[in-house]
Amino acid sequence: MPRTEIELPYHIDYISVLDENGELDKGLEPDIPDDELLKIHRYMFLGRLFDAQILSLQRQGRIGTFAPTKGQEASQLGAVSIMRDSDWFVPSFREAVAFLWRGATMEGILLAYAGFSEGNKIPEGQNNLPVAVPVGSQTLHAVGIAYGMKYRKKDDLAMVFFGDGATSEGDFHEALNFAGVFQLPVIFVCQNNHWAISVPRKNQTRAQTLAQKALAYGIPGVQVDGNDALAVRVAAQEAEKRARSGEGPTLIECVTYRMSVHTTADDPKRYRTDEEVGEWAKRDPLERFQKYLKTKKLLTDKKIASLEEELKAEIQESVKAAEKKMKELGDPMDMFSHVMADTPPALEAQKEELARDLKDSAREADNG
Amino acid sequence: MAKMTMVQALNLALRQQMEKDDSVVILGEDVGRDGGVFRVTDELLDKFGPERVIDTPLAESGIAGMSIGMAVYGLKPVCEIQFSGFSYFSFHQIESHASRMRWRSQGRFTVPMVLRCPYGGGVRALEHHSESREAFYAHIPGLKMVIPSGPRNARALLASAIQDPDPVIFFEGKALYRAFREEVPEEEETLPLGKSHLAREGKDLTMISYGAMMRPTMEAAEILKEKDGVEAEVIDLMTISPLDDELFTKSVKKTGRAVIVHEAPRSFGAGAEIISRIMEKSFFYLEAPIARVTGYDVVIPLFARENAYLPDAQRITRAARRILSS
Amino acid sequence: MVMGEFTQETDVAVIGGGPGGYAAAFRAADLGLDVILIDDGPRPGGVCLFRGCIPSKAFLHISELLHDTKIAKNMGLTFEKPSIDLDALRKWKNSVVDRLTNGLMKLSERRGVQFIQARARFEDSGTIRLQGSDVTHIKFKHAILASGSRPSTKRGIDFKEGGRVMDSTGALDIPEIPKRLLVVGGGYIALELGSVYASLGSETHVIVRSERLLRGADLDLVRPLQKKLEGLFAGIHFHTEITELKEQNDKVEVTFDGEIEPKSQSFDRVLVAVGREPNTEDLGLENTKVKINKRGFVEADDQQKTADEKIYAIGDVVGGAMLAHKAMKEGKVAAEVIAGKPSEYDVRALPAVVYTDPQVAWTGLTEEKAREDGVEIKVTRFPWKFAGRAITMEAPEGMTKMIIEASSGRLLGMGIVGRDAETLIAEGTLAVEMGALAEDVGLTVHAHPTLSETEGEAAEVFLGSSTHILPKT
Amino acid sequence: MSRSFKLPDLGEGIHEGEIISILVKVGDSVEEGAPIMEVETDKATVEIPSPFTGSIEAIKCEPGDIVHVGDALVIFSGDGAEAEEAPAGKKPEKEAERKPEEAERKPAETEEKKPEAKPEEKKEKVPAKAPEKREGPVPASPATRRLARELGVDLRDIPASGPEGLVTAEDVRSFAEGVKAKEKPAVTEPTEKEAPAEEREVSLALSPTGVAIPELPDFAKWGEVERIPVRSIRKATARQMALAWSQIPHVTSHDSIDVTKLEAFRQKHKAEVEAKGGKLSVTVFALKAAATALRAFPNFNATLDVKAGEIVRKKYYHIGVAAQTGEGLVVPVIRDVDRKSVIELSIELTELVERTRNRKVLIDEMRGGTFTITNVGPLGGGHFNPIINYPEVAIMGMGQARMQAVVINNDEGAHEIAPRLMMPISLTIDHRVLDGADAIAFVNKVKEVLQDPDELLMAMV
Repeated sequence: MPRTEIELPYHIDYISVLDENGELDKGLEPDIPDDELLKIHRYMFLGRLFDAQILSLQRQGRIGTFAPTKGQEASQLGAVSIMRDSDWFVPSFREAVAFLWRGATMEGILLAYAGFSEGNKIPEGQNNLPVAVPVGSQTLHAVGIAYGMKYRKKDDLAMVFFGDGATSEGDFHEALNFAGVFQLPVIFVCQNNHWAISVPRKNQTRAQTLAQKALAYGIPGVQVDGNDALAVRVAAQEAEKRARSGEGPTLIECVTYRMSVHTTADDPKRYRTDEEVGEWAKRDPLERFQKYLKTKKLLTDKKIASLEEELKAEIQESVKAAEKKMKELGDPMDMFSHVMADTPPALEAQKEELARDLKDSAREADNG
Repeated sequence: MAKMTMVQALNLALRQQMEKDDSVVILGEDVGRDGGVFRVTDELLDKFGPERVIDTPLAESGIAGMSIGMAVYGLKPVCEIQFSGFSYFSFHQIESHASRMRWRSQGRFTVPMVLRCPYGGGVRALEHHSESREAFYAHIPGLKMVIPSGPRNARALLASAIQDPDPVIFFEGKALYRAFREEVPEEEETLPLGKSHLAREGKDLTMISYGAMMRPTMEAAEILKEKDGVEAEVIDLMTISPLDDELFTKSVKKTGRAVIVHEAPRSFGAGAEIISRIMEKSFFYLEAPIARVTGYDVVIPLFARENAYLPDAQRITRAARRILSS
Repeated sequence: MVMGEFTQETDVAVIGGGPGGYAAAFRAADLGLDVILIDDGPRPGGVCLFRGCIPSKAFLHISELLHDTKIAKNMGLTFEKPSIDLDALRKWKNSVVDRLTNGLMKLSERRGVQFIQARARFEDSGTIRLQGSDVTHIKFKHAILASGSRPSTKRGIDFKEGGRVMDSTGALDIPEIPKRLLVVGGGYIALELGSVYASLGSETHVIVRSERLLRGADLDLVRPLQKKLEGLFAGIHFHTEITELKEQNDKVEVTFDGEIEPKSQSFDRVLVAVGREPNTEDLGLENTKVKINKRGFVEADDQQKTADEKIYAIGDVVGGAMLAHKAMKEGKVAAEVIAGKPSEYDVRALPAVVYTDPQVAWTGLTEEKAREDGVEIKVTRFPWKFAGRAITMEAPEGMTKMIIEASSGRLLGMGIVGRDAETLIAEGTLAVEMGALAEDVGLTVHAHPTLSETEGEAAEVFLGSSTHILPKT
Repeated sequence: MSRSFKLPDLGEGIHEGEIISILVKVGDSVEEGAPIMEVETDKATVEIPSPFTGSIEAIKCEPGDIVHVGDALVIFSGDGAEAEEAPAGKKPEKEAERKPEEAERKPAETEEKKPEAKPEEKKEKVPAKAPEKREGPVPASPATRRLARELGVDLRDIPASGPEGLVTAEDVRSFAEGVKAKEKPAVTEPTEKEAPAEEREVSLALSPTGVAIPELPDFAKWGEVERIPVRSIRKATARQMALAWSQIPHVTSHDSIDVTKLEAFRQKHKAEVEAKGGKLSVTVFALKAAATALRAFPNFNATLDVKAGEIVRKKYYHIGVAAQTGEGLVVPVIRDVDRKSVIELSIELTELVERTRNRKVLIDEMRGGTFTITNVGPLGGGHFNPIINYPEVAIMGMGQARMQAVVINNDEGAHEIAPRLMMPISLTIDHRVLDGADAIAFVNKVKEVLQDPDELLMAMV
């Protein structure tokens, strides 16, 4: 009869370990071995440089549309760095850095962005789903995969990435709900980069945080400083523990910022100010992490400089390899590959039709 | 051999495939405790447990999307969308992911899932419960679209669909669910997907149909024989996509005349594609324009007017007579 | 099912899963027809299995056992007074019913008969509407109506479920062993159930409107039974009727008119068993061409065809002897006719068995009916006091009689009172059906010592060659 | 109790026959196994033995009738045991005692005496029946009653043979047959459109090849004609030949065999064989020679199984010998020719041909052949093209041996013209199984054996 407040099992924490100035909350600092810290740094740095390289290639017309990751390196690496090879990575379309960590090659990424579907080929043994463009739709795939893990009694987990915009999509809610109902080992990593193309985060939801969406589905949610690799890592480790011990999913909201364009076809000046970007630049995840590593005496400016050289050379190698590959690929007939296990007769006929047309076109070009 | 309704035959297919392969799981709304609102999954929960017969929350996209993830992981989900009229919630999962995961991952991942849904009219249902929208799915490359016409082929086709390495949309005619019983052997039977079936031999006319419309079509063929002495050949497509055009184009070469029957609206329906194939392959054999007996391009009426909308043997017979006399 | 109406088509829809219905369904299926069997019970079986023959015989078996322990005293065996656990007894009865009905369910499945639990109602001469099942409509080529019968309520007595005034259905639950029980009716149901209660210890009073018990059976067969029942029951009152009946919390106050004193008495329970009525209502028969005769039964011919060419009717609903085996025979006939066979109901000897102690059974023509119809007959009787086997069983009150056509010596009927009459009557039934002469039965060797000898001897009485009876001079 | 004897199933798809003669008459007492009639079927004329001991009550057929399997031919009265034990005449007496009694019963009386035996109200169901029929239930067993319904006859119309008016199943059957016989003409009356069933049957029997038979012109337009039904052996021959001709691509190879030495040999031993009851004919030698060649070339002793796509080689050598009879061509088979001596074969062949001509050969004796020999020599004739006895794959024909001037190699190896007894031999093969070269090789083997009686003796071992 009386009106009482309902006590919910969860509340929303905000986690920050390393502040903008590189100051550390010692009590929260995760225990990460030095070589792993350096590996995370290497990928952060590689991601940053690779991003710039792709942007440059795109501007030269050498590859097509690309969604840069600049500014979101910590969100991605802080989370994927807890994954095992047997875990499954379910990306959206802005996870190039996480992809590299998970074993994807720069060459493949370049090929894909250059319009060659072969670049999307996921090698056997890598449990990564391909890029998913329809916003939020991939969250459900992680749920299905996690169901398989639970059904097969594995202690693996699925980690799915998506942005703030995706939290408005129905699939996101269905995924959280399903994962909650079936108590599945999924880690939902929301990279709240504040912009869904031109629409700011505040226009996506009236809710104070995105993490609190978890509460509606009876699962834990946490908000972290997404530009703080250590904070992301802490949240991911907690989620991992839950997932592997059968305690179900977790939603992690990484508060970060899309430092660059939505895609190479986008002009952010139409909807946001340079000041805002400047404000976020101060919280650059890479610089912060470098500061931390320097404090830990794992890194020096000199080392950073030489690493930069090394990574750039690596990138150049990849670009060269990719461009070489591009020349080899591109037979239009390949579009008929991977439609179905068997090519039905009518499709076979269409394939022959294309082959004929290609020949005819070539002949006409010769004559013409 | 036991006699079964289509519901029982589908249940048998599911049970046997689940017994054979522990990667086969069932999910959907009310498929577990309730055994499905049409009882297709009756008693499977008791037999296989809640881990394999999953009552999901009420969210079609969730059901389809989760199935895709399961399939990618190596399971063989058979998901049920309670009515095809609600499958549009899950449409984007099917179109954007299920149909193209193989291509997108360049062959690394396949989606061996089956999406079952009841379709079609004739059971005096509410709005959104009677549509026949197979063309939506047939239009998507990478998907198979299968519609059985009776208990025995339903069982065999569902078994094949479950074993198929690609996603299959499996439409079950509600009007057929309990319409009649057929002998269905206990031993596993399969039918190849993408192959049509010669349901009746004839020489004067080719009738092409599928699913629940096979009944009035066969009835019309019988009327034509009895009243007109016309031997109609009837072809049951069974798979809408990929469309097997070999049998019906060959048949039209023999008969020179064709009637196509479906309950879906006429424009851009399966009939349009069938006619195109006939034009491409059998044009010079045609002796009359091809007739389509279909639903009209309207919202399928509520059941008070439904009978006038759905093709029946009389309409089909009349159409056949028209083209026979031209 | 949540949405829509589901019509199933079939060759034969059988309404009613009693012995007549399932026999019809099974036969039709065996003849290659597609068959749906509909009953509102969870399994086939009907009244016979759930609320009639089978449960009552289970209880009668118990009263027979009780009786045997009593007469054993004469043979030098003494048993302690048996203690009766009603719950266990009911449980056993239910297990018997379960075993049999589950067996029927399996037989249905094996034969490809689809059983649907639902209430059926004709919408027209080709369609049945179902209530309570996933299938909502059945379109049939032929229907067999086997809806059966229910205890009669025509004497205006109200039955409340679980009340103190019981019909046979209520009585078969044996809610308790009432101290004083009034049984209304002198037919076989009244006598059988009355015997059960009396054996279990109820002080049982029977009132009968007419002057006799078991109408339809020859009086000489009834007499030994009546004598024995007079010992078992506290009273049998003929020409007696109830004028008022008041059900109260713990008793029933009854006022009588007739040969009983006092005229007002109170009983713990009342069992009313005054016949059965056909189930013809609420079946939508008005939507078909089926005709109902003046007595309320569905009209059907020898091939079980009703006035509606697509609908056949069998069993209690068409009247005649309301016996399961008659219904089964008619069910088979209907199925065969539907399958195009030239079958018809041409039974000449329909056995009737009353499972009292002693049992009464008769088949073919009765003596009373023959006299009524003016048939010239000879009747022979063989009293069991001359049969060794009967003596060893302490059952000397029995008697076997034959009704023989005077001119031809052909056996037209047989009647038996005594132990195991239920089995013995089969020989008479076969003989009548075969058109056997009394001579045929007399010349047939019967094993000694058995009760079946009484049949051979009854025939030999006719031939004048009986061993144990002196020839008439 | 009377019993009817029906044409039994004679096997091999034979379903009809023509009555040639009836060897008994009404009133005769017959022992079980004694011949009662001769029936000519497609395959042969067979004597039908009596299945019962008893006396003939009625004969339901006459010579010339075409009868079908299951047709009642003869009605026997009484069963064996009774007939043997009781002196003749006693039984009829006994029956006579009862019959008047039955006759005395008037219909009205019967009605009263035969009440509805069913104790329930079934009366209203019984429709009114014609007054001349027996009233009330007729005594009959349930199975008999069902039979009557199935045969569409009314029990009340049927004369009862059982005790006290009991109708037996046999009564029902014979009554129904009588009804059917009466109805027959009406039923079989041909309609204008459709050829009478019988006609179709005949044409199908004569031409089993499935090829449409063109309409024949009306021959009477050009003069008088007579139509003779094609029956039995002629019919069977027509069918068998048309079948073989349509199925088998025939190739015939002709040659001549110098049988001069053989003839000398034959003349020398003729008498001694004759003394043993045989006739030492050329056919006997040919049989032996053929068996030798068949063993050497197993594909000749074979059948092509088209459905299975296999050649069926037989490991036994049963050779048919075509024999012309008055009714047509019949091919009795001699078993295991390879294992029998010339003398045995002479005796067996003589006896078999004799029985064949007398139409006494059993159907079984005409089955199971693997190869056929047809020797037209005794009738004259030279080379001819024999048609294979389907489903065999070859047939060997011999013409009349004649003295001819033949160029031979003399003892010095020089050519010379000499008079030799030359026998024409024609071998027809199934070209699906065998080739011309096979035919030559086979004939050469036969020649080898027949030209040299020593060889023949070797072959006999």
